[in-house]
Amino acid sequence: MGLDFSVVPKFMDVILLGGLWTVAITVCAALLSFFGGIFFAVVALYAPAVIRLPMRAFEWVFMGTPLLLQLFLIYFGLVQVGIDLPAFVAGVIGLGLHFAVYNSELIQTAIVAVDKGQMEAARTLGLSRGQALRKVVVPQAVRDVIPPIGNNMIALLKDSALVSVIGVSELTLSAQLAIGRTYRPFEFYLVAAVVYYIINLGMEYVLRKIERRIALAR
Amino acid sequence: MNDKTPFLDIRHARKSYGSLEVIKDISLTVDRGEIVAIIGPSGSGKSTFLRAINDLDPLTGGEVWLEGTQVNKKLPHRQYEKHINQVRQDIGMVFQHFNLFPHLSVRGNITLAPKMLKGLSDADANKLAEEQLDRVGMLDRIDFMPSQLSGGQKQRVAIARALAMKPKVMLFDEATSALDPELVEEVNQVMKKLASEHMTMIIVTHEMGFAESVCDRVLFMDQGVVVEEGPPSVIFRNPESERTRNFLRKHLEGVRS
Amino acid sequence: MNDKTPFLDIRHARKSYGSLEVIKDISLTVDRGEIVAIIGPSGSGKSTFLRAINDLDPLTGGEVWLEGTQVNKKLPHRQYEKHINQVRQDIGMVFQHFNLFPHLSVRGNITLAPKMLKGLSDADANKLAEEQLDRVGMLDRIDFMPSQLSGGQKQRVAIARALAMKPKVMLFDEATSALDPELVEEVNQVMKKLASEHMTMIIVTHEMGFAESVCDRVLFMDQGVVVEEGPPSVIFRNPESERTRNFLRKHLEGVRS
Amino acid sequence: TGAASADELEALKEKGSMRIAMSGAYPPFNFVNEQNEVVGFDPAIGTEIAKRMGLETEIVTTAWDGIIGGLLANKYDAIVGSMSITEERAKVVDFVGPYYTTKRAIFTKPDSKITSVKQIDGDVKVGVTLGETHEEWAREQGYNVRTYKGLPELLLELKNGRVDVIVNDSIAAILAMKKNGDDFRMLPDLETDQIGAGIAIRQGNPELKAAMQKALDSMMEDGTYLEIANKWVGGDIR
Amino acid sequence: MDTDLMLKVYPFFLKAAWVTIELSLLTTILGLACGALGAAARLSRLAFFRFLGTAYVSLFRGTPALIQLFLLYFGGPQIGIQLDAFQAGVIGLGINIGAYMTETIRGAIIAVDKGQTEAARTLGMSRFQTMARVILPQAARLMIRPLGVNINALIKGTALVAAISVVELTYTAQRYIGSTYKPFEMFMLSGALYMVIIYVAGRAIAWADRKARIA
Ligand SMILES: Nc1ncnc2c1ncn2[C@@H]1O[C@H](COP(=O)(O)OP(=O)(O)OP(=O)(O)O)[C@@H](O)[C@H]1O
Ligand SMILES: Nc1ncnc2c1ncn2[C@@H]1O[C@H](COP(=O)(O)OP(=O)(O)OP(=O)(O)O)[C@@H](O)[C@H]1O
Ligand SMILES: [Mg+2]
Ligand SMILES: [Mg+2]
Repeated sequence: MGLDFSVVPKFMDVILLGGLWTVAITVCAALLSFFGGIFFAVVALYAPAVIRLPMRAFEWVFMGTPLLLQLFLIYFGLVQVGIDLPAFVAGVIGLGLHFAVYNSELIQTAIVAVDKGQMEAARTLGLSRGQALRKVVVPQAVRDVIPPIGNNMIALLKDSALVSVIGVSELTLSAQLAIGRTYRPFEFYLVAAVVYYIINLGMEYVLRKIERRIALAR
Repeated sequence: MNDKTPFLDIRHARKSYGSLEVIKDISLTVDRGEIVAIIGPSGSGKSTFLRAINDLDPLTGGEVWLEGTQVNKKLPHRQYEKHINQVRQDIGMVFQHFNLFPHLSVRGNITLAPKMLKGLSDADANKLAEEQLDRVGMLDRIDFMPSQLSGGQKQRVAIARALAMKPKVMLFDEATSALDPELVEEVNQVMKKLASEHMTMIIVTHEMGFAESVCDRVLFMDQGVVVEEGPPSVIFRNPESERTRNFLRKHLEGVRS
Repeated sequence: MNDKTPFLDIRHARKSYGSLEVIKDISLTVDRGEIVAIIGPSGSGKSTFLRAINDLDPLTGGEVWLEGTQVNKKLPHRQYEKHINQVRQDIGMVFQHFNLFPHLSVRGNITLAPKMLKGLSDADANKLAEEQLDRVGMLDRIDFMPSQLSGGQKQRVAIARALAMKPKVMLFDEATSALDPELVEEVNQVMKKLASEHMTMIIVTHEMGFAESVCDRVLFMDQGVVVEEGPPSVIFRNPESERTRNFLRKHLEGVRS
Repeated sequence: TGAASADELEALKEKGSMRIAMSGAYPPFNFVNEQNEVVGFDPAIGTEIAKRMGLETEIVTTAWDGIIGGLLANKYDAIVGSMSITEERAKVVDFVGPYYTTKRAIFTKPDSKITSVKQIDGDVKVGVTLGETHEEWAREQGYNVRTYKGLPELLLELKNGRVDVIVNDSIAAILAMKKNGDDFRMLPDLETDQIGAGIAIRQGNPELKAAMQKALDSMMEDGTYLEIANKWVGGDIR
Repeated sequence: MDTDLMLKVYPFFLKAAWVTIELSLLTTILGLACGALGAAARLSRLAFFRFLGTAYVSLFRGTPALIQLFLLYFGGPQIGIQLDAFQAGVIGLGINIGAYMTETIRGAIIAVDKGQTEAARTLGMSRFQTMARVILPQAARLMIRPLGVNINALIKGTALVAAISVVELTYTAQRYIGSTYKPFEMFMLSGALYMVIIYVAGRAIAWADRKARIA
């Protein structure tokens, strides 16, 4: 069986549309994972035990089980207790929270690593602990972990393929759809791989820009 | 405040870390506009004492009063937080390692606290930043990031940042000892300028020459006590105690070989 | 080696970073047992010059010769590597930030290179480590980890580590400027001891007093050139050039206020 | 592969066994029982065909997404996995069979307002399984299609009310509902052809194809087929 | 909740978990090997190796592992690579996670203070000796935790091999969902087992990290 790309153009619009969905879901989930990560990190470090411990358990489940399973539970499970999320939203929440937990680990370490002198200097000026955290410590911690968080975001892009299980017609699902029609798996997986790679290059470009900008702020 | 109340009054300060007593009953009053130097060997408790003044390292005993207000008041947590954040605005502090906020520009470093705490508008905060930077000769660097500054410049910005809160007293903890020798002078000049403007200052330093030329009074601390105290001319030229003499001799050897 | 060949000979050294010329045609010969100090303002190229001597920062022009061997020989990569690793064993170097290996004990720090490069047995290497640590007064810390040492102690171990390779010349790049003033003296004492043992040394330093008391010759560098060179008595008391005078004046102000 | 020159039948005979693939998640045709064995109509038919050809069988379960890819990559020799015979698939693989036929059916909840196929318009959400022929068909009708991984998800979604109707093979769906205790209703007026399920093999193996077809035909004649069908599906589904 | 069913099938989940564990272990080993090689290439003196290393990381991190698996398993035979599903799973996932590990290892190596290299080179140690005796021992401590994160992702990522017919934990659950129509029960079983595996792996990594820190 040789490769035959002649069937590809007919499905190119489907694939590209899938690519757009992938971008959309990645961007939304990336934002959620970023801010969620900061939130979880601050809670894990500073919240009282009544909030911290349940949160810890919640993080544990997200760290300890495959994303596939989490997506399934969020989409098919929550509706049984009356929370009816559209597939796209469920996908964003699943992906976003999954990576938020990873980001939180990074940010926690970074918060602890921010020079003690920074908190002292801020407190000395009269800032409260919360103000110092918000304006001085957390921004620096986040800045310090932008590269690994960027890595997570790129992993998130790849994992967005799993959202196909709950029926969001993102890139992988679109490729599978085309394969289902034509039975040309290699051609379409290759095409999908190329589209993923292009999105990935775009993300890497943006990350490099951000990293260059924050290099000064060290 | 009546005239007999001292400006800054530290009474029977004590501080222990576990069983280690680091500050052993030190009392000190400082008048408005007075400049006090604290010298002493490493580990003698200078930093701890200085940091106790704004309750950054709370004392285990004793009281700190500034203009009739007790700084280290015992209060329920929330009230204490409110109180101490208020009081600290009156006490500027400059650290050995500058502790500029690296993610903010020079302007951002200076305007952050005034905007958050005094509710200054952007325009007012900018004006304030410009004034204070001008005072330390750093106005032309207002839009630089800290990473783009030399050590001496960083320290001058740190001083401007503290001054922007219009503090009543400034504390300096070895403000020049992390600097290359060539950069020390520029920071010393700024401190001299503040002295000439009658800013009340407490300065922990290793530079005897600077202490001698700027300060009204010198405290020599060792092992948590003030061993000797007096005008610089006396402490540096004719110290009474053996310990002071020893320290000064060793110190001069260290610096000048 | 005949007697006319200089011990250490640096000829027309040049170094640029891109278009920035950092070392501009410096020549220097050092005799066996001679002690040379290099002073000069920050950024003048002192470190770069020192690091060029063992080719850590390769020169862009000029030659470095040690006892008739060219250090910075142009060779194919593999041969060069072999050659330079050989030569560097003869050139001890001590850095401002010690650079002790944190994962090895004091003993491990000292014995690593002799064991690997000279094939010393464990017993011999241990003996060597003990000798060298004794020389710097650190024998009692032989089984400590670097993190358990003070700055001055770290630096003395770093010196012992370099000495253990039995170098022909020692380079010091501001060996004391990361130290607290009280700790400077102990390192200076070790360097003085080496001087009394006629170790050939090139010392980049900010401490004029120390330079004056230890060195045979002082070079004042500025902006990549040697502005003035001579015995310490002349350079420190009667410098010829305006630039040297300026630097020394500022410097003394900085240190003594 | 040099399929044109050497028919794979020989190689299979030499090896003495045949690998047959299915998803393992499509009861009653193929599924795992509580002993974790893959059983059902498909494995029974596949095993019987192989037996009649003098071969052992080895059952491979693989996710449906990659099942044709695996056949083409020679990871197994045949797909006996309830694959509908379509023109497009026939361009890529050869089919033996059909070995059973089924009908496309559309199901709704019992209390649904939709009682006729004609009521399905753009507002009605139609659930289908990704990659099945029903998906393509539903799209051709211009339905508002949502795709899922398989029948379990489809049934869940219908129950949850996130889709209004689902399109599926009638037999599998009816048996699943029975098992699940669901009471969904089949729209009565869907006009649709019989869909044949075939055994897919790699192209260019006429002898293998003929041998398998012969085995299938013979078991249909001698009653073995009916026995198997009765056991797993509860009726003749030729 | 159908606990009877769960009780009946859980032994098969345990068996499947064992497949997941085997996959994870082998993939970790292969991934570490690829990561070490990749990092060596990326830090090489020779531009050619650096290019290879960069291309490896870029391609394998830049596309989904699932697609890489498909291309290896289904596309491999076309270029003469015949692998059974388990082998393909290990190799595909190993090479994929190796790209991530390359960056982790490289990051740890370059995080070691440059002064360490200088000090060792100054003593006359060669590049290789410096790397082996000075840099790597220090980098090892820095990389254990981030590698642990890679391994965590890898364990969960083994679920992908279901698509190439390896019956591991996730596909076992999916097969049972197919036949029992009880997705929640089945996912509960597989989820709990994943959590156990990941917990144990996490403890092992924390232990290694502690050991390295004490040393
Ligand atoms: N957080 C702490 N826990 C325990 N001991 C401490 C702590 N902070 C300081 N100390 C001890 O208190 C003593 C005084 O320390 P302090 O930093 O005030 O000295 P210093 O005079 O400022 O010295 P230096 O000149 O080195 O800055 C020292 O013995 C120090 O080890
Ligand atoms: N890797 C580099 N790339 C570009 N410029 C460099 C590099 N290293 C040093 N320089 C520049 O070379 C000049 C000389 O630096 P060098 O470190 O030798 O000065 P120095 O005299 O040792 O200063 P200091 O007293 O601060 O240590 C400086 O202007 C410096 O910015
Ligand atoms: Mg101190
Ligand atoms: Mg230097």
